[in-house]
Amino acid sequence: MSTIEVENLKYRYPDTTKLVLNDLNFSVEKGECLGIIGENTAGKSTLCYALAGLVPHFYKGAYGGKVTVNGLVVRDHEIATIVENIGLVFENPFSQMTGAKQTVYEEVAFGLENMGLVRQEMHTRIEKYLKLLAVYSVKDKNPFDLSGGQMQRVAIASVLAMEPEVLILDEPTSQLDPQGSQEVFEVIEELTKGGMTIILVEHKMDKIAQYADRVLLLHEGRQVDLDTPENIFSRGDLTDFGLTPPVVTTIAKALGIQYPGTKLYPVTIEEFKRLGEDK
Amino acid sequence: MKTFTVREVDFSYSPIIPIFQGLTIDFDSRTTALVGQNGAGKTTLVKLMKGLLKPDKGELLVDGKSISEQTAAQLAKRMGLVFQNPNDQVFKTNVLDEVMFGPLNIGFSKREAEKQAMNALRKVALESKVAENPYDLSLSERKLIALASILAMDTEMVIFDEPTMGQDFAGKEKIKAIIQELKAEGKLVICILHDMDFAAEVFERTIVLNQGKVILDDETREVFSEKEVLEKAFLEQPSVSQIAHALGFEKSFIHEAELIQFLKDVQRLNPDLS
Amino acid sequence: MSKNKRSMWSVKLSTAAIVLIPAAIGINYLGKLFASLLRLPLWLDSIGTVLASMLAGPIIGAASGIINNIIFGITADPISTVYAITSGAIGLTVGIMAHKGWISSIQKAVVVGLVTGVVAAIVSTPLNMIFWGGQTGNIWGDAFYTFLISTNSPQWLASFGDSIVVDVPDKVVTVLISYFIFKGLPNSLTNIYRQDSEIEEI
Amino acid sequence: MGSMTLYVEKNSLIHHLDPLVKLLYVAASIALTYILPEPLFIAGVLFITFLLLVVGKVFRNSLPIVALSMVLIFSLVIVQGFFHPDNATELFAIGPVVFYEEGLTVALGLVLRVLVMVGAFSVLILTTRPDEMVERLIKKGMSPKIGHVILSVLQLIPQMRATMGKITDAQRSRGMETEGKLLVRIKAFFPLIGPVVLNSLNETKERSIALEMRGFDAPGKKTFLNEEKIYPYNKQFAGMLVIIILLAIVWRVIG
Repeated sequence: MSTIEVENLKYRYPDTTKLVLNDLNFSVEKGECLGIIGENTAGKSTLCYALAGLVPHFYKGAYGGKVTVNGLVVRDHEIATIVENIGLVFENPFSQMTGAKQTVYEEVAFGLENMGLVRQEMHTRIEKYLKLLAVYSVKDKNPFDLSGGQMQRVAIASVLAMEPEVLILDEPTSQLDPQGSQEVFEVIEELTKGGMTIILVEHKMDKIAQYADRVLLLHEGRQVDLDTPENIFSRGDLTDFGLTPPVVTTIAKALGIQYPGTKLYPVTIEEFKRLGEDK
Repeated sequence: MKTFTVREVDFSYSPIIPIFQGLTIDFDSRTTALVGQNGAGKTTLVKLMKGLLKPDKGELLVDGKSISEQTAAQLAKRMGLVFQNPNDQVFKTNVLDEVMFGPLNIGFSKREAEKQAMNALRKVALESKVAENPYDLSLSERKLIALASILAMDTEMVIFDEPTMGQDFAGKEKIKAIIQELKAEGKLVICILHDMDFAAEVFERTIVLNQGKVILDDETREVFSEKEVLEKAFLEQPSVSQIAHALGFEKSFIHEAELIQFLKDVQRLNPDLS
Repeated sequence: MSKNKRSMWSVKLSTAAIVLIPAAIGINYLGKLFASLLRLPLWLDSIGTVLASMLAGPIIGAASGIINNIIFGITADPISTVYAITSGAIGLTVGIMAHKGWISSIQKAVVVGLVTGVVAAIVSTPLNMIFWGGQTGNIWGDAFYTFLISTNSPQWLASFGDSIVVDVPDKVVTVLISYFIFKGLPNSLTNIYRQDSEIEEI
Repeated sequence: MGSMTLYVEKNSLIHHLDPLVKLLYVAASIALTYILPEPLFIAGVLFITFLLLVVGKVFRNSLPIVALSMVLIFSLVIVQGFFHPDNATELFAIGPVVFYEEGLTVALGLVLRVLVMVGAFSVLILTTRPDEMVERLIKKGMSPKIGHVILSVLQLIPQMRATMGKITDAQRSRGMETEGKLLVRIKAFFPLIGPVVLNSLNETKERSIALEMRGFDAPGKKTFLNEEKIYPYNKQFAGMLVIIILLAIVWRVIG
């Protein structure tokens, strides 16, 4: 069984008439990084909510189909149960701080206290994840005194400390400056290498190309395509969905640099170089 | 020709830490990108220019005339400033009223204000959302609403603070078109940016601020070829330049098309080498 | 609110409703701050409480009011703790009236404001009698108190008058401001505080 | 950006006391001023309260808090002195209005009581970290959610104060005046308060999501990161306060 299974998922927000998610079907394997791309109205965030159980438990509305995370049917369990299997980090680091804790260390503890972990286990996990996210040095600071990038890494640490199977990152760098984004992407790279199952929603296509094993292309709530980054970014109709491929792919298209025997273009600089040299 | 001069300006929030000491910049009709790391003083500079802060020393001049006697509200007629966070200004219950707020404040009649507002909304392609509640829109749309609410005031100068943050491809294209249109109308356009690709693609001139000092100020192309100086200010080159470097070329590029042309030329000249 | 079928006294508090309380208290604080910054002749320090009541009902409204005063008691002004009960009553009153459909028009909102002002005065009067012999420490109110006492009114009546002149105008304006804000809130926001909605199957 | 608190970090006996004991002291000292309402006795309670402030090394910090109630205090003295119904013995007169001894006595009692209240609260709030107090209360059975609300307000307000400046800047940039006639200032109220209100309400949505994702609504029993502090002579202090109250009541009944 796959870690995430989505079958015929449909959803509409309360008091609205349009389906935001319209018949989605896909699965995510353990250790895989799935990229989700699409315009601002494509339904990317709503899909993240549906995976984490916020839809339909926090946002009610109309719901159809089935989402299974780590064997749990999301519809049938409370959010508090689901979050032990799947964690969500979103764009605004500021509103992800609980606002009730005085230090970064205590901030990370918040979720663990709610889970009812024993004290020793809490300390072990907090230390581990603060170090993993490279925010151990600021552990005694007030979370709101951190830079955006640091705050976002604390948000990720807080969610990871609950040790979920899957981590959803919904545009984790869109509110950050270049340095903060860089810091967060370094962490994402670590996590993908470490075999974490990750769902990454991102506007920066070069990052999707770099980290995603497969890419889900959404448009107006519908699943347009689900394939490897090379296949997705080699599509000729991306602009119809309000998207552009990574800059390297655009250049490769212009120069006719392709994988031999296919219609596929490279999506990373390394591949571009390799194919260019072969040619 | 519109000009804005910052002359010998000193400014500090607290006496111990000066932000600017003798800062001098001449903004002219070229569209200008203002880049620099967080804390370099970009936002402080535009607040000074907008009269929201007063310099400790030095002068700010529009077309050679000092603005020191005018309040921010009075300056609003001449200079628009689009803040980074739309949530700090949106308060009306529908998009149209929100965009009309500025024009009405600076003395437009109701009819003119509405016309201006509709025009501005068309530019950000949100004219279909006039009746919606701004808070029913996404953050990136709300950002465009805030942008339109300044455009509608039809000022001689427009300053943008991080307009592209959180925008998708379509949003960035709209902002690009707006900047070019403002330029064509003869307006002074200044833009704070973190997005080097956008700066390289859209702006004629780029100024790099670092710790309150101008360390680079030139045509955009020249500025982005200064790899070492940029690195010192913790800035990156645009991604086309980075790709060129990764491919082993030293030359700097600011447009995709340039790099493609360059690579095509290389292919043609050395068919076996590339 | 008319769509709201759940009992307004439902005790299970959703996370959204709980998070609303600090926001309400912050709004109270900023209302007061802006009012003094702009030198307006009113307190306007219960806009948040009133909004919370309109959005999430009397329980959350009352909780916002009570916690508001306790927090200001322990961080700024101990005397405000005494009026926690008054703030709670304001939250309850607005919450109940809103639930009964009294915020469907401006005219009705004015009535809500008047009732809230009177309730606030009724609740404050015994507190003022117990703690400071009937006065409030508000210059206009105390001047009126003095006037009533000097015309030989009983102390409780003078004290009630003291509160009324302060509370009624303030609460009418507060409820009106909150009413305009509430009416302008997007649906996507107001419905997260409602707990009645069921998941519809499609 | 700090937290909104008047807590003063010092090393004193009072700082090490159980917050609940201090809370009990607030209740007890106020109750005493009602059980035994003679001004001399209230002055005694006030003296002890001031003593605690001195021992806690926070006496100076309590003065601004006391100053906040000055308007009320002046108003009490003036109104009661001139107009209390029992007034009979003239002390002095300013033109036609006479200031009486009875009113002054009543006012003195009230003023002392206000001072005891403010002073006792000052002991609590100047020497107790809010999160320590909240955690103690939660362990004594207060809902953790209420605790969360209290602590988050303390952080939220300084943030909102910071946003206030940004909003004022943004609206002034759009040509809005904040100075001038009353009407101009009234008109400025909505554009200023509007964004904060809408924002903070809108933020409740994101923050609820963040809290849900951290198991805020988990049904199981919650644990605590911080170990329970051991407070010296906790029971003794609490017992002493209860005994004092009981003695006062007995005194009142037989006396």
